Amino acid sequence: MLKLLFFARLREDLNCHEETLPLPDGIATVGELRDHLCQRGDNWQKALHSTGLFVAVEQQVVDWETPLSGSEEVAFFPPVTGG
Amino acid sequence: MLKLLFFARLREDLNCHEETLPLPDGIATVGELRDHLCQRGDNWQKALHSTGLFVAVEQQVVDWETPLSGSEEVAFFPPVTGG
Amino acid sequence: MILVQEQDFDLQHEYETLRQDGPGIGAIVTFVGLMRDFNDGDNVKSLFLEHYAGMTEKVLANIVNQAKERWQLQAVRIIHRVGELHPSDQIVFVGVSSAHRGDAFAACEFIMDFLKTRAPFWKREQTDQGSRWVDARSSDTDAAQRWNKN
Amino acid sequence: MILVQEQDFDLQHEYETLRQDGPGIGAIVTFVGLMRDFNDGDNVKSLFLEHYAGMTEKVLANIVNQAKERWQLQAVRIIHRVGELHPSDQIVFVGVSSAHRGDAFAACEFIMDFLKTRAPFWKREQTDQGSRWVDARSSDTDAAQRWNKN
Repeated sequence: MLKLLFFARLREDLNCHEETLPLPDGIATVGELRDHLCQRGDNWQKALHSTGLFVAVEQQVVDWETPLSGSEEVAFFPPVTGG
Repeated sequence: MLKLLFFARLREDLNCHEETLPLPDGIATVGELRDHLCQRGDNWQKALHSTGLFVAVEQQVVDWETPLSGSEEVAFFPPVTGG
Repeated sequence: MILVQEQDFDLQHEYETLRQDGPGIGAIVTFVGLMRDFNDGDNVKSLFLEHYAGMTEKVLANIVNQAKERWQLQAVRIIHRVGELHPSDQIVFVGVSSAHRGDAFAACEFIMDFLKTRAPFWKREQTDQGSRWVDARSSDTDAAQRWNKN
Repeated sequence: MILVQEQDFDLQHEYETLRQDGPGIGAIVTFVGLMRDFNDGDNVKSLFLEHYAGMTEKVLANIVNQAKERWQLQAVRIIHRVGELHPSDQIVFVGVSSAHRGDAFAACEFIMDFLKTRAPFWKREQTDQGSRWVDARSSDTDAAQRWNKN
């Protein structure tokens, strides 16, 4: 199972902090996972294409080409603003 | 009267921290004062030509062309090493 | 030492711990980030700091390792608070000890610049106009990118 | 606030004073210089710090004014000790508060770099080989000259 996490503005816009999901058929990369999630509706489409969106796999920021095997922790979040 | 001050290694090499001196005849600049003091002996000649020597008039670092009127505080000291 | 915590911290305690490392230390630089009472022209009454537990600590450890590869450092301590904060509250501490002041200054600023742009913290602020997520600043991105030039 | 004094200082007290300036402060950077137990390959047992009373304070005030012209600063505090010191003793404190961290970091380092090369302090150290005046370092001159480039 994939563990999906959403933080900050994304968490609010999607009304979802965490969910688990089996790797959908035909999805092999982080970018394809994003496209798949965007089909859930306009708020998903908008949130997952927001400016400066980050995606982390296993708590490490990666690019959209990164492959998924189906048992990772995948987090989506906006630009960070700590400090 | 001029008030002359010597610090750190200079103070030790000249065995002098402070002295007062009327402006000698024919001395119009800080550089000329240095040349005048160097006539006092080899230790003065050596100390007042040591590497990186600073001279301050009225507690402000100046160059050797700076004019003297005869009532200033003139300090000679080696490169600083605080902090 | 890296801590992410709700409770406040004590500069003196962090400083004394850094100083105890011994008489080879010549310089200790500390940074404390404090909550300001204004942002983007509005009064800010409170701040809520969210973070990605687990990843935060990994990112900070990675930044510290990069700093230690780049400069000669004795020790580094980082504390970042999360949860609800109010104006003048301490938010973040970074302390660096080194034999040399140049290394301590550079490493401390480097760590803050990368913390600001890489560590997964997010601020939501409560202003007179309501609640809003704080936007990332391009000046922070620029500050972090400076370090690539050398 | 600029102090040249024999007695030790307390980082926490200096920090709290800087912090009291109000909720517009976003960043406080502090530097403490400590006495190391080695220099140029020799063990150093003690240090005597001589200075040019009167001129020292003027030079430091001038450095602070230059920093305030160059960066947006809230407050600056400097303490430099004189007299006899021992390994691990605190020698110098510089603390800077600002709305912005970049300004606080730059000003604090600028002040230290110019203090090192302009303020009339001299160190005499007692080593196992006897007593000697500490030589100025070209690395300090280089550090100060960097600031002319910008």
